[in-house]
Amino acid sequence: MAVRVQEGAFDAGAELNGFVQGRTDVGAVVSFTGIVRDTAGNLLEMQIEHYPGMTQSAIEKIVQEAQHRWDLSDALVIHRYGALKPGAPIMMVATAAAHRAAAFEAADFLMDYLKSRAPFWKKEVTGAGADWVAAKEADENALNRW
Amino acid sequence: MAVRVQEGAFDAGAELNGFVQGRTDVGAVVSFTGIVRDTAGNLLEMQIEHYPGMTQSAIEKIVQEAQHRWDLSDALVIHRYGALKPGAPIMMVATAAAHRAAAFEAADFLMDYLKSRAPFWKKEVTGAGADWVAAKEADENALNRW
Amino acid sequence: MNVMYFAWVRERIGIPQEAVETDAATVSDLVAELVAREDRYAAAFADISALRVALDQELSDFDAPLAGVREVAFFPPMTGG
Amino acid sequence: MNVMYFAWVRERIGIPQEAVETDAATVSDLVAELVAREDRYAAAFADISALRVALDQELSDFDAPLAGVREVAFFPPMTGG
Repeated sequence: MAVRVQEGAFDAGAELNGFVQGRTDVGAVVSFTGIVRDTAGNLLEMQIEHYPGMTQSAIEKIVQEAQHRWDLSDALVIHRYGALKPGAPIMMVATAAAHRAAAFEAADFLMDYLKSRAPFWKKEVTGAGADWVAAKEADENALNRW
Repeated sequence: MAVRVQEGAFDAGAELNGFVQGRTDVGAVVSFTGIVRDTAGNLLEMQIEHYPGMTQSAIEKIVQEAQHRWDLSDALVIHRYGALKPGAPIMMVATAAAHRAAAFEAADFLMDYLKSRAPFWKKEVTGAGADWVAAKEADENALNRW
Repeated sequence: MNVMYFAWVRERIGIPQEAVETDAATVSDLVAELVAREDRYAAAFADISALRVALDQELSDFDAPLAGVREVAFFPPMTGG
Repeated sequence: MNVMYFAWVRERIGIPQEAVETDAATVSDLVAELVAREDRYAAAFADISALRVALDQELSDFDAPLAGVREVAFFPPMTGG
């Protein structure tokens, strides 16, 4: 398991390739990459604030819960903070397992929990001003799936 | 949409990075990579046979069905045939969407259909002989999810 | 009509494809003709429920008519992904 | 006790953290003390249902006791991922 909280960019492809390199017990790898999306075509940047003392341990607990629920060979979470431009990668999750169901479900679970339980807050800065992204009820409800 | 059926290796990380490069309308990318798994520790190679005249069009139809069901920004499928060593990538699916649910569900759907409806057959060659991989009832039943 | 065999069906019959002259009305009729030919066909088609068929590169079934079909392929359930 | 504020809670109160001397028994009691201080606190805590609280870096709730707690953080629902 690896959890990295960082301001700098990461290379999702290199992370994916390095994730299970050389292993022959892994049959399935699922990755999720979250990217800064310019919904209205006027986004200048996405600012991501986090709670430094809590972030790493909160994510590690979420990953441990995923490892407890599914038979995973490995799991990786990278999440950035700071000011990010449209098209920039925000975060990444990767899961590895013998079979595809465990890899898919664990990645989906990790995303749902990171969305609503990891201490990050997004603020969109456009030409018209800056607004905190509101949490969606659908994201909170998604936790009931697990 | 891109569908590639090939004998040669592919670089999953480079494919992932190139997939939505430069786009600012994509918020979520999900990838699945299938890898030759050495279940019993004695696998020499996995031979993958396919039906050349049918493979490309069968996969394209599956991807079109996914695009019909979910609002995808793009989708990619790469599937190899020939003799592959343990740890080698067999195939890859990637989906891009504005939101994570569509990307996850479409990738999961594509995998279920590729597993049971794309004309590939796997044969495991071990020190003890060669055996065709039997289709699993669970894989056929997985199609009922959609 | 071109008849193709894949995976263990190909191995049991011993060839990947062959031209077949037939007036068979359906896939099942074609299978019956092939099974009557030689033991290797009988071995390959012993359990039809373990087989799939594609007509002109589209998945079909054993009741399907063969009129106008140019390519028939027999194979076990697919194991892609 | 160190009290921290994030996102728009931080912006309304105007500082990211502060040391608070308090005998408040629960989180709710602490909130009441802060709200009584100045309008900016009242503005930040106007709708408690829109807020979350962490005690010593673990998610908790507003009924939780503060005995032994060294760090309290207030913030809106998280929007990671």
